[in-house]
Amino acid sequence: MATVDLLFAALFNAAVLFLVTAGLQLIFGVQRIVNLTAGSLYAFGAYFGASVFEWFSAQGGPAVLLLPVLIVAGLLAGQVGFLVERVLRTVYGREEAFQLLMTFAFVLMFQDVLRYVWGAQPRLLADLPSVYGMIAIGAFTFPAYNAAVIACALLVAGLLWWLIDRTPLGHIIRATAENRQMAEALGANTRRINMLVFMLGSMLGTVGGALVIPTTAASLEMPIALIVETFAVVVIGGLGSIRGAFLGALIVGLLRALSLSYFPEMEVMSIYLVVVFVLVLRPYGLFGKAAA
Amino acid sequence: MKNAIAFALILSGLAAAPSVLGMYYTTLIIPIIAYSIALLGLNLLFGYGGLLSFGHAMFMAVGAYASAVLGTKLGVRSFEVQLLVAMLASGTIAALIGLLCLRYATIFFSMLTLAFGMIFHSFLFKFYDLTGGESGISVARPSLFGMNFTSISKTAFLVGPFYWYVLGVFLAMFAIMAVIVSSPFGLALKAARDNERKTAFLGVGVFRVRYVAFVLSAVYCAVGGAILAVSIGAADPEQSFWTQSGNMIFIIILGGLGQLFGPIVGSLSFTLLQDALMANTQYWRFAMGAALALIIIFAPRGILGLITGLFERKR
Amino acid sequence: MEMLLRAFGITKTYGAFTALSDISFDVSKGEVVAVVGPNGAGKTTLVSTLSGLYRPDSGDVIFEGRSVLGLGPAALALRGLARSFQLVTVYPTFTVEDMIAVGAFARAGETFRLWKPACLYKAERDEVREIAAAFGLSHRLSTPCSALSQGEKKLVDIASALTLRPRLMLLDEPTSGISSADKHRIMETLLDAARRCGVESLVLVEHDMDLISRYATRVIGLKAGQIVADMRPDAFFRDPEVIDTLVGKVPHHALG
Amino acid sequence: MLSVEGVSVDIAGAPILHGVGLEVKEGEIVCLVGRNGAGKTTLLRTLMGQLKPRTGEIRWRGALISGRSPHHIARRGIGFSPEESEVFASLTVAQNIAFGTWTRPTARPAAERIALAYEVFPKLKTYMQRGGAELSGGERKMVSIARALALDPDLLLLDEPFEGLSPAIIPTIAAGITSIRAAGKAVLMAESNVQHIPEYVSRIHVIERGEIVFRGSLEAARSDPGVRGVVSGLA
Amino acid sequence: QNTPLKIGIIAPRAGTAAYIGENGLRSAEWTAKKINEAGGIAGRKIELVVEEETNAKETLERARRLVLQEKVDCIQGGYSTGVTLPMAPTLEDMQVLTIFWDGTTQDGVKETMPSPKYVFKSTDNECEAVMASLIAAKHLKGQFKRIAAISPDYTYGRNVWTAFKALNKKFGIDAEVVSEQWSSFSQLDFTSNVAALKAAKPDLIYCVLGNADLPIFMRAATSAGLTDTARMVLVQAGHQHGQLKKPFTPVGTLLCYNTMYFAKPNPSAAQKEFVDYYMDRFKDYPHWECERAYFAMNLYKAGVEKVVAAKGGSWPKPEEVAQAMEGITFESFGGPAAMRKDHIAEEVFYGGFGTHDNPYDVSTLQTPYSYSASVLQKPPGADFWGWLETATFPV
Ligand SMILES: Nc1ncnc2c1ncn2[C@@H]1O[C@H](COP(=O)(O)OP(=O)(O)OP(=O)(O)O)[C@@H](O)[C@H]1O
Ligand SMILES: Nc1ncnc2c1ncn2[C@@H]1O[C@H](COP(=O)(O)OP(=O)(O)OP(=O)(O)O)[C@@H](O)[C@H]1O
Ligand SMILES: [Mg+2]
Ligand SMILES: [Mg+2]
Repeated sequence: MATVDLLFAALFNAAVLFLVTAGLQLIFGVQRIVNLTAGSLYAFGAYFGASVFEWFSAQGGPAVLLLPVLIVAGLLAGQVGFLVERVLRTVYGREEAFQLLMTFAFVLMFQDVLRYVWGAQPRLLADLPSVYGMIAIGAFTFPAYNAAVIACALLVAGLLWWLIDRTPLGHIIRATAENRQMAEALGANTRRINMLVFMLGSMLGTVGGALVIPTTAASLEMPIALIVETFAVVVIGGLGSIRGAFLGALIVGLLRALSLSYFPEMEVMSIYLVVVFVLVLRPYGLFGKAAA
Repeated sequence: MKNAIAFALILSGLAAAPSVLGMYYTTLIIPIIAYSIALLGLNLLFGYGGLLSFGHAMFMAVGAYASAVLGTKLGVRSFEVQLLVAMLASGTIAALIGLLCLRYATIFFSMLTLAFGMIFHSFLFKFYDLTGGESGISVARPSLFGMNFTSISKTAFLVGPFYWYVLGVFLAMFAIMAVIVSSPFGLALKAARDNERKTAFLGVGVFRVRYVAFVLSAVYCAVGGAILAVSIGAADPEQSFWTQSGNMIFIIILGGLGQLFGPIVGSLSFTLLQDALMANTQYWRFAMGAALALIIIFAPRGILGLITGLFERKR
Repeated sequence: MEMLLRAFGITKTYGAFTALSDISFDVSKGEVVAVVGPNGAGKTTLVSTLSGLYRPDSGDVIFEGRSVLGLGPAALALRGLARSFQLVTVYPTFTVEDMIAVGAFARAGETFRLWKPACLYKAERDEVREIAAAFGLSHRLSTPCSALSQGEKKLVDIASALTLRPRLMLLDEPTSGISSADKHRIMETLLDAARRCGVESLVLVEHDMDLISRYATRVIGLKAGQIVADMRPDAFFRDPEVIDTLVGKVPHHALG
Repeated sequence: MLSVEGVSVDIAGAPILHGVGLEVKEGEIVCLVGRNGAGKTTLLRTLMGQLKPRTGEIRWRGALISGRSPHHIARRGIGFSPEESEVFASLTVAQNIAFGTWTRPTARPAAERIALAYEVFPKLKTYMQRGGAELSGGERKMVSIARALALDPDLLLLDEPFEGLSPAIIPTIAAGITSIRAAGKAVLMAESNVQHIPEYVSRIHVIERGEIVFRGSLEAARSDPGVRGVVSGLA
Repeated sequence: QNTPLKIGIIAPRAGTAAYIGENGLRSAEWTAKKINEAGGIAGRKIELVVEEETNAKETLERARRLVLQEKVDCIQGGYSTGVTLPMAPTLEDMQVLTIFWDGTTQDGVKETMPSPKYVFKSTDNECEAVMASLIAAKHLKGQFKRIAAISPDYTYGRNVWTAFKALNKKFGIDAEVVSEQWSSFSQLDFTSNVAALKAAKPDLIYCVLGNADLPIFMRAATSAGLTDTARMVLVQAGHQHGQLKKPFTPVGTLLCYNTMYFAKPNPSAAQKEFVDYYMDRFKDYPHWECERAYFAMNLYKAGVEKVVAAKGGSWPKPEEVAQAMEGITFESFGGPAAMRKDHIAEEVFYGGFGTHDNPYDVSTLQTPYSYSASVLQKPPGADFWGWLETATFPV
């Protein structure tokens, strides 16, 4: 039973990680930009989700609508990606170092924006996971909300994979990433595509943030703390690969849960050690491809 | 020739600083020089070698901790010894992880260095018996050339003997770097940045060239870190956090990537900018971020690029 | 004749696809070997295998009596085997002089001299000038490579490899993209400079029959990963069957 | 169909094209001949909208297209195969070729357009599933041209279409281009290699140092001393 | 002299510690306003110059700026030991009166300056943990057999957990350690930890979380049913008591509030006024850093006024004020507070068991227990671990 508990915790953990990482991967996979703002967007989604739901409750909205309200809030919050992309656009033609740095500039700015808007106190929604009650299987129970988040992550994973790997739009997106000029000369509106992808990636981050707010707290350390963990997932799975994000999140989630119960001392370091281990064996990550 | 004049100008400016600027700004110059030294190294790797490391704060921290452990825990006060050990320790660590990281040149290199940087960061946290955990270790005042300077206050020590000492170290390190980047090695490093495959077919062992640059950059960072630790009076784990590495890159870009004077110009402007912003607004991070964004967009070659651009236009 | 390079039993596959199957030939001193064949025949793959970039699945390449397998491009280049690529490769941020100097320093074993500025190496600088002069690039020494025309880039690309003083050079389509007006001049410059730099043999991939008939001493025809012809140019051009399988109808000069 | 008037283009501050004028009519095959660095690629990239002319006008079926973005120009029916092929490495050959059918729907069904592209380069059928990065130089060229064809354009811009192609395949392509012309489409190709200029071109333009120095038929070109100079490298 | 007194405040504003810094800053501003309204310090108004506490390097530069550029008369603030550690010797060296709000972990203080002249430290950070142990020993003895811990992996967490086990042994409590969880800093998801804890079946969980991670952990623990089977000891509840909402803070949880308990029955007039102001203005419950800032400001005031009263006339030198501050006792928010001769503060700590019987949306204390730091803190010069073994505690 203990292991079932642990396994479920690991899955939930992985689901949350996946949601954030997927946005990062999408943007990297398509635009070859390592989006350091992924953590900031996640935090933004979390704060925004908390505020929107508080407002919704204050208007007398029923608590059962928690999930849909948060998803809508996350989608709305993702619109900030529009702004970021407008600025980022100015460096599309330049080396990847500059694009990385531009997102670093946004990380700096976001820290203060979050503090200016929401203050220093962490935000959390009290007792909301219990809105959906517990699922009981035999002797062991777990919050239904967490299960819903896991389901959302799975859904997103499937949709993304389908979009990128199976639809013409996905192919156009990939071609644009590789050679913007040529894609353009073949009729692809690359401005729109870049914007679309960046917004989509941002929304994945903000929706992820909004979805987990009932189980976590929005706080100022969120952006910086999360990005490192996200990178671990990305590096293990392979940059730019949605499948990689999926597997990487699973590995990190499981690893964390396991090391917590068997060698708690090594919890943080074990993740990085696995990162290094994977990179030594499979330099581009489990599903990564060498940059063209 | 132009370089020599610029260098003479900067050097005389730095030499005049203690008597012209107040105490406060003089104390600020020590971290500026410390960063300049470290970034001379990172610039070799990133600017000339095209390898963007997101973990070099680690090597500065190695320098800082070497100085702290030696001075405070082992009672070795000689700063020369501390610097030497710092360089050796950092060089050794770089030599080890370089073997792994340098198999890749692009973004994967960045990710790997980031991972190693964070491993080191959590190492500093975990092994608190050795490293003092999250509070770090305080750094005792070192002796310089065997002289102890215990009779003067810490500030007087910093703006006095230590200042001149550090300036001397900077002078030496700068001169060495100036030669390195103009040597056949510097040429090969840049060649590998521009086209790795072609360079290999020109008989250059690309991996080895990059490896040497990586180790050198770590050594430079360690020297900078050790100096910084003395001016702070402590080595703390935050110095190795990834955002610090981000700041280091920020400074190089600010100054001018791949240009010999980039580091000094960058750290000077960065420190003064941050100082002015922090004194004036609590939202200085936003302002720094905005400044960085503006520089990236409008001055891709950094402040140096702006300056030389002005000169060129005049002519 | 002294043998410089011997390849035997070379097979190279990409996944399930066999790009070269059981290729054997050798190159002797003084030869200019043209490799011809339809697109996708395996010419670039062959050059890459000979130059140590790819490892063949089976077979071996012997250069100057020793196997090149596993040696890696850099070591091979220093031992006297140089190559150029199908697409021109120049360092956009370098001046022509610096670009050519890279190989000169590598050959002199000075890549790891960190303590002496490059401008102080007189012997190497002279050599760079000499090679640049051989390619007619003397007036371009301080021009950034990015500002060169396509033809000049090709020359700089090849000149830089010649600083290694290779005994054998592999050239992958050295004249592709060069206007017909300049082709012969470039080819002549190239051969002349190569001879002056001590290159003993050349292997070049070429589609231009005009150039082959003029400059090659031997033609190797490659098709679907196999050698289908290996003969002197006069014999080659007189053999309608070979011409037909490898080249098709030789086009004539529309403006001629 | 396409008319270019007085187009001058600068790259990085340096003037490259000077008042270039040119016209391509329906069903024509026009060849732009010139030595390396003459400005052929620059002109084609300008037509495609990748470079903005400093002065001059480019009209397509009467509408001004200079200054429009490349995707706009492509969607109006101008297909482009660049000098360096620029095949997408992350897509398969089949996906590369199908690209234009996704971005530009036309009256012709997508399957038909793709089939036409393979008709010109039947060899490509054998490696439809191969990735773009796994092709030889000549194969890339073929994919690049086939891809432009599948856009179902009314005008094809081909930059050095025969570069790196084996002479063995040139007749096939020539036949392909003839069939394109038969379908009422026009072709504007840039060539630096006179051996590659096909017999069937309608007109040639000789470009030298950014200026058109000759316009006319092949026959006229043959007897023009200026052209002969450019061709033989004496100009 | 009619120029205002300049007091430099150094407080974190971003990241994990931002909330704590915000509490301190708000209180410092309020206290300065109050003092100014009442005529200032020995007739001189106070002017605050605020600088942000970030990492050691930058904070030290900010402190130097306060001294060398702003020429402040006194520096107050400081939260993290990593920062106060290098700051103390520098400021001592520059002869600037410095009163730290916080930043006094054992390992940190051990090595800095045995006898400072200008620098005044806060109470040992471990006090609240010692209090937690005392309350547990007194009220819960016999009720727990299997203990588990969860803490961020840092010195403070390891120290207080070790202290808890040591004190248990000392008081004859024989409990088995069934799980130790070391989370990373600012960990935002605790489902794995909760699962691991649940698997270990503890009946008491010693929790040293204190930032946003505390409420997150508590909510996860409650929803997983962990709090039904184990009693929670929240050593740093005072960090986040405003977020310890009733639904996930069961009655009976042991809550430690550090040096200020906002809902204290019969509060001092100053505390009442401040708490009312704070809750009204910021819609939040003030925490201990408010008390620390209030204490620091008033300590300085008392020191200055003591010398001025004794000397009359000329404005006192820093060393005179420093000397006067040694041994001063006065009423802070939480009760009588003092500055020991060895420059370590002595204040009152609050803790107790949680109740939901209050008008707030958060848990408060059923019966607040208060302990003076004179009981919880090692005496001058002693070693913390040695003292733990030999001292007698009021259990
Ligand atoms: N990395 C790869 N993976 C799979 N197939 C490859 C790869 N590289 C080349 N090929 C295939 O191997 C065959 C030979 O390629 P190669 O580049 O040697 O041809 P080539 O003779 O140089 O042709 P060209 O004249 O067109 O340059 C081609 O059919 C090509 O598609
Ligand atoms: N980015 C650039 N910076 C500076 N000059 C350039 C740049 N791109 C092209 N040029 C110059 O513009 C001129 C025209 O180049 P273009 O590529 O149009 O020639 P081309 O006729 O296509 O030649 P080729 O036959 O070699 O392809 C050349 O002299 C070239 O040096
Ligand atoms: Mg080839
Ligand atoms: Mg061209």
